[in-house]
Amino acid sequence: MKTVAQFAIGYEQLLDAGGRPTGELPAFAQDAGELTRMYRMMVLCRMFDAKAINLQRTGQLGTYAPCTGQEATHVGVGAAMRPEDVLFPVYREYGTQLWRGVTLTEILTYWAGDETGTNFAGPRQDFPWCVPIGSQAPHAAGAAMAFRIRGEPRCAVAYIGEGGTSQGAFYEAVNLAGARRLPTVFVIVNNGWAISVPASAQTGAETFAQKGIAGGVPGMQVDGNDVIGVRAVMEAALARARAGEGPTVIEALTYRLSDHTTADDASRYRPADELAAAWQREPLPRLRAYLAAQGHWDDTREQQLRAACAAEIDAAVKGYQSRPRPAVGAMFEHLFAHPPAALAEQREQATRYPPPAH
Amino acid sequence: MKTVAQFAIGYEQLLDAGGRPTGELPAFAQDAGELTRMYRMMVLCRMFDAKAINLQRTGQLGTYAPCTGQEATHVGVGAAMRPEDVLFPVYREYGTQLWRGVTLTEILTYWAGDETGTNFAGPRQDFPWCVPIGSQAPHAAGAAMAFRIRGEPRCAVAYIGEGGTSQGAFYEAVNLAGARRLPTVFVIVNNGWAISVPASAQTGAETFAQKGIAGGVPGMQVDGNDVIGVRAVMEAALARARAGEGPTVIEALTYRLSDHTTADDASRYRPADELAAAWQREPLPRLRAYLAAQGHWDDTREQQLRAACAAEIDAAVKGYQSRPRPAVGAMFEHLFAHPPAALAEQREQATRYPPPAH
Amino acid sequence: MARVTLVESINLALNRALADDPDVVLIGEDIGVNGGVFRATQGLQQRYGEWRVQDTPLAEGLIAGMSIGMAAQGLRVVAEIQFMGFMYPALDQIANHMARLRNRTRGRLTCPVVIRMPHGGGIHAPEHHSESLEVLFCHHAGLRVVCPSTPAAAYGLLLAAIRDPDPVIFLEPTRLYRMARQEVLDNGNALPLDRAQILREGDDVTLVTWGAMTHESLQAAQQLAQRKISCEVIDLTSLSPIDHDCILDSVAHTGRLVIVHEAARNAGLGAEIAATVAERALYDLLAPVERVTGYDTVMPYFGLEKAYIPGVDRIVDAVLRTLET
Amino acid sequence: MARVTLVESINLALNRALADDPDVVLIGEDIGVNGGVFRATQGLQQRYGEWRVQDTPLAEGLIAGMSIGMAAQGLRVVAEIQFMGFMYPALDQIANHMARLRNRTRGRLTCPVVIRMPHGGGIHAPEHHSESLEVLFCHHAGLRVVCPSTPAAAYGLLLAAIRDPDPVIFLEPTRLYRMARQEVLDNGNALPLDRAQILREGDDVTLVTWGAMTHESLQAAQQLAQRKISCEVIDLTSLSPIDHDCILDSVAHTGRLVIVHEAARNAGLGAEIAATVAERALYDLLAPVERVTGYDTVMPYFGLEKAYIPGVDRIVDAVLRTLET
Ligand SMILES: Cc1ncc(C[n+]2csc(CCOP(=O)(O)OP(=O)(O)O)c2C)c(N)n1
Ligand SMILES: Cc1ncc(C[n+]2csc(CCOP(=O)(O)OP(=O)(O)O)c2C)c(N)n1
Ligand SMILES: [Mg+2]
Ligand SMILES: [Mg+2]
Repeated sequence: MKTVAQFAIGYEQLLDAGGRPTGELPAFAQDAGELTRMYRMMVLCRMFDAKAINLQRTGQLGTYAPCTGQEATHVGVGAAMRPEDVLFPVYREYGTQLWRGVTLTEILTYWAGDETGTNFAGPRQDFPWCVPIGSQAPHAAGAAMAFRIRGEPRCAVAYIGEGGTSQGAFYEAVNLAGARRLPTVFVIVNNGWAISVPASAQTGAETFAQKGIAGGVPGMQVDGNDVIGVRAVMEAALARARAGEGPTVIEALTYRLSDHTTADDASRYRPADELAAAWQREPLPRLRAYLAAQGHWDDTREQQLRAACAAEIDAAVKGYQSRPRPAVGAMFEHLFAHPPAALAEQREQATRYPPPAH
Repeated sequence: MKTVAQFAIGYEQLLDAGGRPTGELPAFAQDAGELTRMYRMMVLCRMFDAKAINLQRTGQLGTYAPCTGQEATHVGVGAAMRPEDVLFPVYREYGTQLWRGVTLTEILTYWAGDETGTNFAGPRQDFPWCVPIGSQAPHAAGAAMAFRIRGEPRCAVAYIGEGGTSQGAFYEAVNLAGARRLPTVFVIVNNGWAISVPASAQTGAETFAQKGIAGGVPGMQVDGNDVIGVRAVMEAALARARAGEGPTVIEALTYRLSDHTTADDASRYRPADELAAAWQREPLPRLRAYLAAQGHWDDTREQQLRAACAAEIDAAVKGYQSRPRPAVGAMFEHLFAHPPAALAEQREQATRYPPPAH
Repeated sequence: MARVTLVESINLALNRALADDPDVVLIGEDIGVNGGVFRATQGLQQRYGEWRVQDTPLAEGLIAGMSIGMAAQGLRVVAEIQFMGFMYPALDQIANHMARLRNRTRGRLTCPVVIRMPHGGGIHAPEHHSESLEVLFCHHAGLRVVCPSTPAAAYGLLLAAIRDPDPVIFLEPTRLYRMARQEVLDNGNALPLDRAQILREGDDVTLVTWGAMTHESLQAAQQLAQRKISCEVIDLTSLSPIDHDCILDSVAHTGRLVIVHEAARNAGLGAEIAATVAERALYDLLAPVERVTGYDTVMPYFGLEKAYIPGVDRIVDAVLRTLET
Repeated sequence: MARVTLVESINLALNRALADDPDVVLIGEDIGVNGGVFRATQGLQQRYGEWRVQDTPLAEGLIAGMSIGMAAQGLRVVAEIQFMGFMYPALDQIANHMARLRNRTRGRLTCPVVIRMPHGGGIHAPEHHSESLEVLFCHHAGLRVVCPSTPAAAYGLLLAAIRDPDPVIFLEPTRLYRMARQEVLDNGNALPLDRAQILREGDDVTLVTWGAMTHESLQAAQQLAQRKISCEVIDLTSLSPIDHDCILDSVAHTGRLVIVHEAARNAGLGAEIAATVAERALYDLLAPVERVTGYDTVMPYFGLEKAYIPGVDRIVDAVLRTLET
């Protein structure tokens, strides 16, 4: 039997778990200001997570999906993208969204069960959170198709969890992007778990990165807790896409240090030692260690940063708590640009029966 | 960047286009009787195709999907399977079905728009033709799951066209089979076209065989016009599956020498020279040449065979033409084991309004 | 006899089915170690093993599709779809194959599959977790659609659904999962499919409803009783086929019909009930039919879900309108 | 002004839309070189190039899903689903995203997509090629559903659908594609959406129908006219929203209503029409409503399709029944 095709999956890590460079770092990492901004965003996410969980526990927020542990992936991706690119998130990639201009208040508003949270004032073309797992991937391929048709040097970036890669929609989107060489980057966030199902039960594939091969799309892994590595591979993938060389699948290896959502209890299914081991590889200390080793960070700055983040979060929570509540009519207002007449009657009826205040 | 996974796609051909062995042939190919049976089935399919197209053209059959050009793939797969395995066909793999005991009359009855054609008297557990492209793949994985749960040494064989591999359902099934090591073989029949869409537009993947890699399933190509090669790789895949080693994806490279169906006109979209070149590689002459070279075949036997096939086909057509027509009530009879009462009323009504005879 | 919640009664029935019949297999997302996000399958994988209570990869189309292959091989598959809004990718397999395989093969291959899924909103969940899409199944011949509203009905009907040789869509009212307890005898007795249930007898108006809306409908009936208006409350229970005789008998008695459902009004299942009455009992009607339903909007995020789900007031007012004439 | 078939009028409208607006893009299976299996897109790829008239990989879920990304970027996507029975994998994207994106983002992102697909049977095609599934779309808020029955209506409504800023499901009656010719002025004029059309005025009975069944309904009306029974025939045309006023006005005049559709009866769109009349025009009704529909079976293979599709006799008898009282 002769061999007609061969494929390899690479793995990238630029900062190891101790914060030591594994080799020469890319240009952006020479810029202390840039690295500090990235670190700041990771800390903001971590602290925001704690706050949001607390709001949920105290009845001030609905179910919330935390991002703790995944900040490096999220921030690395966000920092690599250009403003004119378009993001197709799942539901916990706040680091990317915040980097792109979504606000903490918008995030809270969304999780409070209010659609206005998705009407981002910042990145107007970014897609909102996508609950049906995997279904955002074709949207990204479609946006990339629009860029391609118009000849715009823009990219669509689609997130998907490693669990989400089991959905046919993901594969269909990758296949389209590969077939038409669309400027798309599919970022598979392999955080080890899809609610209670471990990554190992999701597929027989040795890596999630190789899922791209089915669509003729190159795939690679990156240490998803290494923000410098993530940003570097992401920049390369975006550059390829912009140059018309087609899509890339990137598997970011990270870990969901929290429960799946506040409605979940991971201790039911997740081995404690696995969690403990994952905390040893988590992204924040490693970037901090690197910055400190370079003389760009110390405890004072850390305290200042944390105080600043806390203030930012507090202000956002205040904004969230004092936001206008949606009127009953809101559920009729945005269905159509030209609503059918019958809807007005129903709206009138709904207004006559306001829900019990809560 | 270090390499963490590597994959290769192999290609198998045992008889070349001229009917010359490319190396030592497997055991079954030493048995002239067996090869002759396979050749006979290929000729029967070819002749049946012509007859069915003729019936359609003369208003005696509905739309029909021909198999001309793909006989080696179909017969090779059928000959490799065991009776207790279960087949999940698409709609043109008659060679496999006939080998397994489906009758020509049943095939004609199906294409005449009569469900009784799918009630195979022979392989009772084989699935019927599956029109929604790709949707049969999960059925095969499900049957394989049943074999696995019960510990039965049986395999599920799912056909899919190269066009069908673009459907998420295919990928989902491959992924499941890979994840649970289910005894399944996915046979991708790459006949060059999905109606008017060439294989090259269907995907950016270099081969269709590599689609298995996404699910951790080994993939390989075989010359789909080489019935000995097809049967050999198929036997190996089935043996692997039965041994609990999991699924295989086999891409059979063949060509649809006919229109997509009798409702299609391939000359609208298919280059004439491509078709002409494909006729040079077609499966029947090459097996015949091999058999002749081995002293097992000559013109007399060919004429005898063709006469026998013609008689068989004629008998089947007679059986088809004299079959009982479905009564109007038939559309109500098999919906439920325990039909709801209201259905009886509707059935009564339908019987009062028989359709115009045609 | 234990007093159990609706979700516990589901768990009892699943346990019973697994214990009684080695061909029963459960599949779904997070139904194994985690016991399902609502705990309907709690403890079952531990008891029956990883093959009989199986977490699938995350793909609803696959869940439905593999069910067909398994069922045609003689297994009795009970598949869980985690939330009703995620059933769409499964609908192709359900409508095009599961509902048709028996008919297509003239009885040769069959699909004894139960697809369980939560139904309806009111639990403060994110988008797509609160849908009421029953009518999409009801329109398809070859399926039964069942929606119990009490623990005892859930137990008996789920066993019936699992034992039925054809596919059954089994809708579980999310809001009722833990709302109330009822004594349920875990005796393995199935209840008959295809039947509506009269929850409360009455003379003036017939209320037809199902799922979690039985709750608001009974409350409305109670409020109206204080005003000396007597409502007959029918829990449709079998959404397909509909037990039209039960409704028609009641309307013959009361002359008035109010249909209450959480799903959107337009082309909702309430329309089928109203249409059948307009065809077969027109002369029984003393007043126009009323439908009290979700609005023709998408189910809003939970901040407004209580404005969407029909409340007791809306039901009471609709009943009163039927009495104005 | 040319006399064209319905499928030719579709082609004219698509050509016009592509010519007028550079943002219009067509996608689908076999719509390029092949011009679509019914030739609706014939010649368009040759004229507008491979990017604006694009064959997709074979995946309906993808077609719907990519449409959303393209449309949110400002393209006006006209997607073809080759046959209605293959729309199921697209329904997830249509229902969960296309119908909701505007609402979900409070108007920030929108989906100007038209999804065209053939509707109904009667063309001797294999299984899954003859479905009538309109009600599955109609139940979803955020979508318009249109089904023209004449070349002129097809032309004007398709242009309207393409220009509409929201998603429109555009159903093309397969049986009528080449049945008749009509003069169609290719002037780029759109027809208003959301409106029913009175095909024939009458006094005794209102017939409401759509798509290919307009044909049998008009034939029935003609036969009945010979018996001095005067039918008003309404082509619903807009299946969602329904132009209830048009129907109610007619029923106020005739007092009798017969609904004719090819789709299965149970929870079909006819139910919504009957229900609305039972609610809003009960006192206008002189006789029970009648529905003449496909049976609650799966659409049979074509050997029996003519026994499934309502024939003229069934319609005539239903009308006569409404006149018995
Ligand atoms: C289509 C669909 N099915 C099921 C769910 C319920 N659900 C929400 S998140 C989740 C697991 C997702 O896992 P993964 O893709 O790995 O993302 P992660 O949560 O780990 O970030 C499931 C099953 C859903 N949201 N959508
Ligand atoms: C879900 C679905 N979409 C579209 C079709 C229409 N259709 C029938 S066959 C076909 C092409 C199939 O191509 P391929 O999978 O390569 O199989 P082949 O016909 O070449 O054997 C299409 C688009 C269908 N049957 N099912
Ligand atoms: Mg995950
Ligand atoms: Mg093909």
